Order: sequence, then C-alpha cells, then structure tokens
Amino acid sequence: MLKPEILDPQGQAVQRALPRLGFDGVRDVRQGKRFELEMDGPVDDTVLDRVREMARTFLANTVIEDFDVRVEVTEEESR
Amino acid sequence: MLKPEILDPQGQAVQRALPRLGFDGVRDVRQGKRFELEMDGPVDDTVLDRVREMARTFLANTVIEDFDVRVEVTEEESR
Amino acid sequence: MTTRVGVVTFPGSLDERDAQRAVKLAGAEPVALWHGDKSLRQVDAVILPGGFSYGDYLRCGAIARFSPVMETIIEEARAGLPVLGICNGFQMLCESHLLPGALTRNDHLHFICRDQRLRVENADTAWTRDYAEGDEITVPLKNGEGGYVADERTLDELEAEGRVVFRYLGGNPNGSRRDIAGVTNAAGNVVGLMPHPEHAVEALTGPTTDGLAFFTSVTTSVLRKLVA
Amino acid sequence: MPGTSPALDTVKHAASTPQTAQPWAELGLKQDEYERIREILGRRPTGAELAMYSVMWSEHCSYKSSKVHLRQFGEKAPASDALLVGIGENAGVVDVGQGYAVTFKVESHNHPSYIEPYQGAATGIGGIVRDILAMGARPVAVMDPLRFGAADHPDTRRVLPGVVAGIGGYGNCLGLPNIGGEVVFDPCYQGNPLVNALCVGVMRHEDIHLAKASGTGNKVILYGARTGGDGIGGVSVLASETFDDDGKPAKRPAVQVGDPFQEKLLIECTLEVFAEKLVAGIQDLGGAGLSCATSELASAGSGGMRVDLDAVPLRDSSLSPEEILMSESQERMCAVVEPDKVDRFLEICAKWDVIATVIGEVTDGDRLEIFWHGEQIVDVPPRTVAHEGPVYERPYARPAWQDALQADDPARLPRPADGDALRAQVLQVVASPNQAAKTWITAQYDRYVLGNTVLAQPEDSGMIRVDEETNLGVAIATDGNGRYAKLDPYAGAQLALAESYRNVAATGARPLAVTDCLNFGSPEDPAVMWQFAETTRGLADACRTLGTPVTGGNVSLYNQTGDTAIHPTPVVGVLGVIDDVTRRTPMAFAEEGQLLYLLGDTAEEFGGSAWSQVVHGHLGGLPPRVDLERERLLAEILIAASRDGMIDAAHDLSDGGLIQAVTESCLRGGKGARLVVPDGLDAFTFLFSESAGRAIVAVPRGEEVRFTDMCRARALPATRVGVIDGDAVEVQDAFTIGLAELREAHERTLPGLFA
Ligand SMILES: Nc1ncnc2c1ncn2[C@@H]1O[C@H](COP(=O)(O)OP(=O)(O)O)[C@@H](O)[C@H]1O
Ligand SMILES: [Mg+2]
Repeated sequence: MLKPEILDPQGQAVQRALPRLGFDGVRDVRQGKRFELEMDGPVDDTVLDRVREMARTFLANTVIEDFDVRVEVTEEESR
Repeated sequence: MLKPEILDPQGQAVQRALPRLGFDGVRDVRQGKRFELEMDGPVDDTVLDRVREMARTFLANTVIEDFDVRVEVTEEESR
Repeated sequence: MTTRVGVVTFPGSLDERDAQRAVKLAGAEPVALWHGDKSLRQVDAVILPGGFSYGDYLRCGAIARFSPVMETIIEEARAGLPVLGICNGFQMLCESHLLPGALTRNDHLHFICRDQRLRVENADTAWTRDYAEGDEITVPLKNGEGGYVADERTLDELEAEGRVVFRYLGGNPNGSRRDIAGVTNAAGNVVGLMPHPEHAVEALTGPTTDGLAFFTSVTTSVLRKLVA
Repeated sequence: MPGTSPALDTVKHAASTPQTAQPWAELGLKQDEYERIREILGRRPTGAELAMYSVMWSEHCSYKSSKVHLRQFGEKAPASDALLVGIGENAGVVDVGQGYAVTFKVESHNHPSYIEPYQGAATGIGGIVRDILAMGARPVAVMDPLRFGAADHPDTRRVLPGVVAGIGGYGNCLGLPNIGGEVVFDPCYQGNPLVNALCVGVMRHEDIHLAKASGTGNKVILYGARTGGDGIGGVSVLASETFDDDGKPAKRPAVQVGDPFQEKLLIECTLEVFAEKLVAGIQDLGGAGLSCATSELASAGSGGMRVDLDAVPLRDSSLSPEEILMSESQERMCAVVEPDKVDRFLEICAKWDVIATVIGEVTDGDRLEIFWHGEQIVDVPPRTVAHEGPVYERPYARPAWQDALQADDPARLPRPADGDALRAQVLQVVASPNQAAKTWITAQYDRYVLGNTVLAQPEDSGMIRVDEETNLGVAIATDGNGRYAKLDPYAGAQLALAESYRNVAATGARPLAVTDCLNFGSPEDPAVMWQFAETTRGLADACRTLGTPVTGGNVSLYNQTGDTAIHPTPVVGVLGVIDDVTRRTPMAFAEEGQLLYLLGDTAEEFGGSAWSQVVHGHLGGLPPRVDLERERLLAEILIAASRDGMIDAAHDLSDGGLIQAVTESCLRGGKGARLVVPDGLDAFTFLFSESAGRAIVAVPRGEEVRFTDMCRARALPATRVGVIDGDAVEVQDAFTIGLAELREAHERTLPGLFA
C-alpha cells in the first residue's frame, strides 16, 4: 500500500466514482498491490524472514510504500 | 486476484526475477489488487453486503478476477 | 577524440535506437550496452533509455534495477560517471536510489503522449550544460507512471540545493509534486527526467530539436573533465 | 475401458469404435460437415481431430461464407509490379523500392473486445503484429479503426475506455507508434463494437518468409509463451456465434490475456533468428492456436508433419490434448528449422528469455500426425483441415427495405434559414462525437517511439520513414463509412477505398496497395449476404480501376444482436509510398496569406452525411456519387504538387464536408481562414456537402499560377475559396466563428463524455 502521505490517484478515482454508482458511506479508498507467493515446503521463521526481505528490497518500494506479510496455510485456503 | 486459469504476466515476471535476486523456493507468484475502504460508521451485515456488491460490480472485473472481502477493525489495525 | 556514450538495452527497452540516433546527431559515438553484461565497454557516459523494461511489471524500473549492468552503473555513477535516465531510465535511477523520490501513476490514470513545455531550472549538470537556466524547451512526454513524488523534506532539499533540473510548464501533465519533470543527484552527474529529449532531435520527426542539447552537453562535460 | 478415467481417444480407438457419439454440434459443426470429416478420414475423427476440424472449419478460420466472394480480389486484381506476395499468406508484401518491401494488414477483434474490452483490444494488437512479424518484417507502426455504440450510451463508457487503454497498453509497451485510425459512434454498434487493428512492417526483399513446412527432417519449434487454457473454443464460440439478446455468449472460455512484454521479446528474438537465416518456414499462433499453425504449415509445405504434444510447455498441467491443440494462448510462434540450425535457434531464444521447444518434425509423408503419451491421436491430410474446408454459396437477396431507404432523400430535410442558423449547425456538427477531435483517445498512444514517425493522427494518413539515409517512406490511411455502405453497399465500399486512397495522396504519397477488414452481420441472413456480395464486388471493381490490389485482410461476420445487424462496415486501408518524406504535405493551415483552393466538384449530396445525422438524426437517400477516374486525377495532382513544392497544406474532404476539413486544418495550424462561397453554390451546400473526390489545399502566393496552370492543364476543377488569415473562421456574408470558440466546440466533446 502507498504510504498514507503519498497521493493515491487510483484510490481517489474509485472513491469519486462510488457515489455515482449509488454506493455511499465510503470515507476513504486506497488501492495497493497484493502478492500471493506459493512456497516450496513449509513456511518457518527463516523462510518468513527471507520473504520479508524480498518484500522490503524488491516487492515494495519503501520510499513510497508500506507492506505487510501474512501466512496462509493452503488447506484453509479462502478462494 | 486474477482467476487461476487466467495468465498473470506480472506475477510471472516477478517469479522469474526472484532466483536472479537470490530468492529461491518460490513455486508460484500471482499479483493482484488490494483495496482498503474506510467506512463511515460500523460495518454490519447490510454494509458488508453492499461492499460485496461493490466489489462484484465495480472493484473487480469478474470476467477475469476473483475477489475476497475482509473486515478489519481500526483499533486492531496492522499497518 | 569522440565521446563514447553507452545506451543500455534491457528486455523491453523501446527508445534505445532513438537515444543512439540522438547521440550520433550530437557528434558523439553511441555504444550499445546489454543488460546482462557487467561491462560498460569503456564509455564516457551512459543513457538508460525509455521503454517498458520487464513490461513495467511489479513497478516501472524495479526489475531492471537488479540487472548485472546496473550493478556497474550504480558503482560508476557514485564515482562521477555521467548517467542520464529518460522515462523508464529515470524510474530505474529512483528504484536504485541514485536519485531520490519515486514515480507513480499519472493522477488522471491514463497513459499520456503529448508535446510538453519545460523550463530548464539547472543548467549546471552533466546533461544540461548547453542550455541556459530559464530556457523553455518543448519535447515529447509519453508515460503512464510519471508522477514524481517524494516526502516534503526531500522536496524542500531538492529545491534548496537546486537539484530540480526541469519543471513542467503549461499545465502539470501527471500530478508531479511541485511540477517536477526531472532531478539530479548532488554531484550533478546523474540526471533523470520523464520527458523524452531523444524524440526531439530532428525537425522531421520531432516537435522541435530542443532535445539535442542534452547530448551535446554530455560531450562538453566529458571533455571538460578530461581537461580539468 | 472399465475402471479408468476417460480413455485417450486414439486413432486406433476411433477406428474400432465407429458408433461413439461425438459433440460435433456443440463444437459448431453442421451435420454435413461432420459427415464430410468421417468421409475424409474413412472413420470417425478422434476427439483431437474433431477439435481441430471444428476450429479450422469455423467461419473465422475457414472463411466458408465469404470465400466465394473474396475470390474477386484475386480475379479482378490489377496487374501490379509492386505486389511481391499476394492474398493467402499472413499478410501481403509490397515492393516500395530501394530494395525495401512493406507488409501490412488489418484484422478484427470485435467479439472479444465486447466481452473484455481491455484484453480483447490488447490481444487484437498482439495478433496482427505477429502476422506481420511472421512475414519476416520488423513491425514499425499500428493503427486502430474503431466503432462504438452511441457516444452517450452507458455501455460505451465501459467499452471505449477499456478498448483504448488496451490498444495503448499493448502497443505502447511493444514500442510501436500508433499513427492513425478511426473512431465512429453509431447505435448500430451498441452490442457489437468493432475493434479493428492494423500493423505495418518493413523488411528487405530477401527477408520475406512464408508459412510452410518443407524439408524432411526439419524440426518444428514452438517458442514464446507457455500454453494455457486461454480462449479454448474461443475461435468457434467467441468469434463466430451470435450473442443472445442479453449480450452473453453461450459459452465463456477463459479470456485471453495479453503479455506485451513477452511479445516484445518474441519480436526481437524472431528478428534475430531471421537475420541469421535460421528459419525455413514460420507461422504465428493466433485463432485456433496449434491446430491452425501445424495444419497450415504442413498444408503449405511439401511433406507431412509429426508433432509430439507432450513437448508443448504448459502453464496449466491439467490441459487435455484437445485443449492444447485449441488453446489460444497469446505470444507464441512456430518455426520450421533445419536440424543443424536448431542449437543456434534455441541459443538466441535463451538470450531473449524466450522459451523454445522442439515439438516435432517435417516428415516425408503427407499426413499431419500428432502424438500424446506415445499414442497417435491425430492422423489427417493437413490440406483438408487448413485449406480445403467447407465452402458455402450462401443465398443472398437485396433486402426489401433497401428501396424505401434510398427513396428517403435528405433533400426534404429543412436547411438552415439564415447565417445564424448555419453558424449554429456548423458548431453542432464539428462538436458531434463523430466529428469532434479524437485527441482524448489518441493522446493515450505513443506516436514517437522508433523515431521515424513523420505524420500521425490527426493527419490524413500516418507516415513512417523507412530509410534514414534516402528518406524513403510509406503512408497509410484507413477509412470506412457504414452509413454510406448501408445506403448502397457497392458504392459504400468504393467510397471507403476512395477516401483512404485520397487521404494517402493528400500527404504526398503514391497509393500502392490495399488491405481490408469487412465487418458484417450474420451471413445466414440473405440481406446481410447481399450487402457482403455488393461490398466485395464494389471493392474489387474499384481496386482494379485505381490500380491498387488487395493484398490481404480479414472478414468478421455475425456482428449482430438478435436479428439486428450492424451497418455493413468495410474498413479499407491504403498503403502508399513517398520517395522523400521531407516533401510530405501536412494538414495544418499555418501560414497567413496562403490561398485556399478547393479541388474537385461540389454537388448537393447529403445522403448518409454527417449533417443529416447530427442535425436531423436521418439516414436515407443515396451516398455521394463515386468517380474513380476523378479520384485518380486528384491524387496525381496532390502528389505532384507536394513533390514540386506547390502546396504547403492539404486536407481531404469527407464526412462533415468542407467546413469539417477547414476546422481541423485551422485548429491544427492555429490560424483562421476567410472563406468565400464560390459562384453557383449556396453557403450550406458549400460547407456541408460530402461530394467525393475533393480536397482543400493551401497554396503559397508565389506558387498560385504554377499550381492553377497544372490543374487547368489536367482538367481538375480548382476553385479559389479563401485565404488563411486572422483568428476566426469567417464565411463571407454568412457568419464568423472565433478559433477559440471553434476549438472549444471541437475539442471538448470526448473529454466531456469519457474523462
Ligand atoms: N482510434 C484512433 N487511433 C489513432 N488515430 C485515430 C483514431 N481515430 C481517429 N484517428 C486519427 O484522427 C484523424 C481524424 O480521423 P478521421 O476524421 O477519421 O479522418 P478522415 O476522415 O480524414 O479519415 C486521423 O488522423 C485519424 O488517423
Ligand atoms: Mg482525412
């Protein structure tokens, strides 16, 4: 996600469009990216650290973006 | 997220780049969008239904994308 | 002796031939560089051309920034090698932190191609010597993610140090903070901008020939440095 | 086979189970077509064979309804030394001199773009670019003739921005300048937008490549993207079935998603293997995927072909062999390579990060044989799949309503009573969506990339420099007017060609060759079929008269919702050559004092006109009269005047008439014009008539005598109608409109609708 202080034109365009489409009550919209990585083998702390590193140095541009890493186990998968 | 059967060139480009950057063990990468909506007032079932409707008709392009709606309470907020 | 200006081809680069043509028209010698080689083939300066390296997937310039040639370029740029990043090249320079800030989606959310007026704010970089401060030039602008952003402190610093090199005139085309079209590093050897001077070097195909001075400037800079 | 998962339908199995019921109807085959397949094979087809025949015999791939009419393009073709490769290959190739050849073609991607505008349009660009690449050429530019429903219809707001973003997203990322196109709105395209895409490529004569597999033992290499479930059944279902009334296709195959980055790599890699002469034959993969590429390569070659489907790199490992054969995954090519060149071929692919796999070889037999897990699942004579599909002589008949339509003469429509009313209608017409500036769209396209764009939109034609040393160049324009074609399809086709031809000549280039995309309703409707027959006859006749052969093109049928078909819409692209691009004629009126001359004759012709549509919502009468000899003469004058520096600007006159052209040229140059109504004409007819065979030119005063002498000597009417001057468009004794007001009217419309 873009940092709160960085202008997010995509989110704003969505927000502006919503009332026209009949959706009220949305105070703010921000648009970001979502990556789903499927790992070979179990995700232990070492793997998770490497994924965080990957996010920090590559998947996100920390000059303008924040990120958050979550683990999901495939069996619990929500489509 | 793009439906599983739909080509995801962005995810693939990321996946191909990872080994070069020294990150191994990633079997698959898919890239999608993430929207954070901040609602006026509490998110009850009616509101949630409206958000789902918004996602289905506007935020996602269901010809090629699936989506998933989750609620987060602001106090628990993870940056 | 002719100045040798390297132009890097990444997978997905598009404007490298135009950059080479511009270098030639400016009387210097273009040298093709390949993203997979670490060697810069003894060039005196490097251009990172426009295009969609790696499809601009992930973020513009983000994947290219990790290529072998960029390792050398980052090192040499820190040591003073003149480097110009045009559009996608500018994005790479920001991604590799040779220049501050980042480029984000145009505020109107469309790709835009138009002839853009610019003011030269700093005529004391390796790539703008042959302009005068305050010159107004017109060159093509074409991108989808050209909005320059940085935090307020960085922006203030850039302004204070005279590191804003170009500013948009006649309307901000993409929501760039403070109308910034291009910036330089503290040493003035690394310059990045979104508009495309290499498309404004021939009256036949460009809106003007205002872009040529970029490519003559670097020759001047290289020669001066040899003399100095 | 008890207890196992559905058994593989091998050739052997098919031969021993003649009674098995097969889903030929679901795959879009007719009973007699299925019977014919059984007859050809002497047994029932396997599932894989059935899949192949069904896609390859679909309307989209086999041209079964249109073939008998398209033959005229060859039969009536004018003798042309310029034609190096004619109809039948991926695209025609034209000699433009100095050892250069140019290939170009326009294609449709209509139905996919309605379902998923962004990806549909994007993959339309991707597909036509691969066609051009497969001829051996470097693609150098694209164009996009588009038709949408009413500009203010809510669905147009969904479709148009997506289509435009898709064309830009793909073309820009590929690094191909977009140099022109069309945008037309009409309610008849509401459920059936037309997304046509044109690509032009340049090569040296010796670089021409053909789609054929010969040389026993040569390897068949599939390279590019992995194969996934994209568009399976897309060819037969998406491209050729009528939509039901709520606009949903009967089946929904996975939408093809384009990857322009992959295509850019494919282009560079392919040009490099061409340059090292590693390719014996090549075919792009488009509609019908591998079914099409393998059967066409084998059919055009001398021997047979053997393919091992297990070798095909997959994105989705669950695909069945039938699905692999039908998949329309984008960004793939198929090359035939001599065995000792395979290693080098694969090496170049690796350099560009392009996956390449040997999937088969050319055999000395005459069958296309395909294997899966070691078992044979296809054994067919390739010609029967690719080139000897069914041919229909569909019944056609002039529709009953045609006479009434033509009798509904626009002469009865009320005309503006005075100068003020005329002024108001001028503003109304130039601001109407069809006549308004298209900048909001074209600004989303890169026109500068590659550094050889000499002219691009909004100029009459796009122009590309081919050689930087000699300044040799080519120009292309595309045109088509469905309203004219509806009133008279024969004349409508000729007018489309005439306009495109005129646009090319207006920029100073000599028209050489034609490509066309014929967009029509259902061929099963005799009225539509009549429109189609008339269109092809008109186009073929006109091409013969103008000396410009059709080199290739595309047919898109079933563009209709329920029983209502779109207007017959032939889109015609003309390619011209110019020896020195520095001599080109732009459209801008930029120099005060230059004289404006109207070339050609103006009559009261308002059938199908912009004025009748915008002011009266009327479509009736006859389209403007066609005079091809006049078009040819006009072109000769425009070319000579450009070459000899007698004119500084030219703009063709077409829909919207003279005032439309003057508006565009004045706004482009930032200068006004004072116009005088010529003797014998009233101001209304002067401004709005759409008589064909006309152009307006700006003549420097010093050239006036030379220019008018030339016109007189060649008997081309040239009437002085005004002068470039001031900052308003003024029509003497009628009205004045300031440039600012005119600009506001002309340029605000599209942003107002879509921004
Ligand atoms: N979709 C489009 N893409 C690129 N250029 C376009 C498009 N639509 C219109 N144009 C350009 O805008 C200009 C005006 O279009 P049009 O009025 O159709 O021209 P004409 O009537 O002379 O054929 C032309 O240069 C044309 O190529
Ligand atoms: Mg025109």
